[in-house]
Amino acid sequence: MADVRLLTEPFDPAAELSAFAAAYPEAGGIASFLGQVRAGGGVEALELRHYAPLTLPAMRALGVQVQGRWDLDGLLVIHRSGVMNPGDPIVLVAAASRHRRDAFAAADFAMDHLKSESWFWKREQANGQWRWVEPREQDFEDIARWQ
Amino acid sequence: MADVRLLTEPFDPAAELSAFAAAYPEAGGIASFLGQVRAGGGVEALELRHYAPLTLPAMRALGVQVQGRWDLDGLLVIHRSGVMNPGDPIVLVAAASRHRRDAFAAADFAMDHLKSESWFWKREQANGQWRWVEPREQDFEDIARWQ
Amino acid sequence: MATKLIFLGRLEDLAGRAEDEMSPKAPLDWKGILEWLGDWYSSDLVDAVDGHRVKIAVNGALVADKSGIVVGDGDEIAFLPPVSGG
Amino acid sequence: MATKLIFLGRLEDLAGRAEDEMSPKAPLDWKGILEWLGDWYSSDLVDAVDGHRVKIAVNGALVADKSGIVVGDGDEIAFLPPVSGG
Repeated sequence: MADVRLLTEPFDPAAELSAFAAAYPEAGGIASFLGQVRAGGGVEALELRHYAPLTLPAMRALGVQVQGRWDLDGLLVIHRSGVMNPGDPIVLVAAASRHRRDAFAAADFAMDHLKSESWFWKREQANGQWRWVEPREQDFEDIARWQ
Repeated sequence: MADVRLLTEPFDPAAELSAFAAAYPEAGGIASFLGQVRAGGGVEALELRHYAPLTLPAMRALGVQVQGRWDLDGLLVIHRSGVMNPGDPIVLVAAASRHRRDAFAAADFAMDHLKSESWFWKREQANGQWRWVEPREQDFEDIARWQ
Repeated sequence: MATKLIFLGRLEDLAGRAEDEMSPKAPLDWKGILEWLGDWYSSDLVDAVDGHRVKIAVNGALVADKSGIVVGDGDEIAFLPPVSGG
Repeated sequence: MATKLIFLGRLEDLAGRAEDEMSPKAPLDWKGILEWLGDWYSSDLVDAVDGHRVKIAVNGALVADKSGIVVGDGDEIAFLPPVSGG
């Protein structure tokens, strides 16, 4: 069963990963990806909005899809919503498996789908002004690799 | 500059990842892989031997190669030597980058090369008996993907 | 009871607010919704909402063909521009 | 000073030890090394060491062609079977 969470408050990725690794001692390997708000580039804050009736159910469906596609012992998906500052964690995905290739592919796939298909809208604050971020072409190319 | 370490004592992967993420706030993303001694399967302990004049220099050369191949802000490679128990961390690789694909590929590549080309010899203890582990065919297939 | 409207992402900027309510006398179809929006909001918002890039959810369920929806008292309609998550 | 021998991985089991020393009167070439090993160790070890899967390092440097090496006093020769790391 995947552990899928949508959080409106900060979380500690190291503590989450530590607990996840300890929960799957038979896994042998854990691949993970941590996305954090980039420092520099003039962005003062980042906000992710979600639409509650869609966002978490779709994240859970993604978790089921990933677990069906690869042979995993465990899957962790944590995504922030709300206002974040540079350096704050946004998203953490971790896949535990006996097989290194499965763990890497599952984490990679989950990230691509969270980036381009999840129900989040992002805006950035620079020079005190908030501006909505448009989808990136790269994200559509990333997800097309899996089809 | 890559942070490459060969350790003869246990390490805390969560603390290492936390420090690594904090060191690269401009990165945006960190892909990582943690290998730990598998629980179950009857293995009571695992030992990794190395040959000091070759092992760490080759790990450092791998770090240079990975940083030359992908656009990374930082690279962390920690590998244990010595006797370990089920659940103990063996290897931690983390790649920080502005680009998610680069971070994943760099961590994946580094793990494949650590597994099949690094100067480590592994033996396992089961039923009180130590037995050397032979190279796995899968590891050679994994590394061939990059050529 | 009214019908609740939710504007996500940059539609919030176009609408000037994240939520609104409408209380039509009778349930509205897609054409009626666009007309109601046209009375209260800019044509930029109406055009965006009517465009193929904006998806619609009614009562939390994504709609395959927005031209076929009807909303009335107690319903919630959400206007969902392209996502830009993570 | 002697020449130090290092047996890695399963060669340690074949040799019954991880390290040894030899003190030949004159520097030994590859053939001389194999002969010395044959005097003190099993033919299984000699065959393994001579096989193409076992690599050799002299004084910590990997050797491209082991048949060309010569070792003498103060040298260290390591016998490296296929790795099985991580």
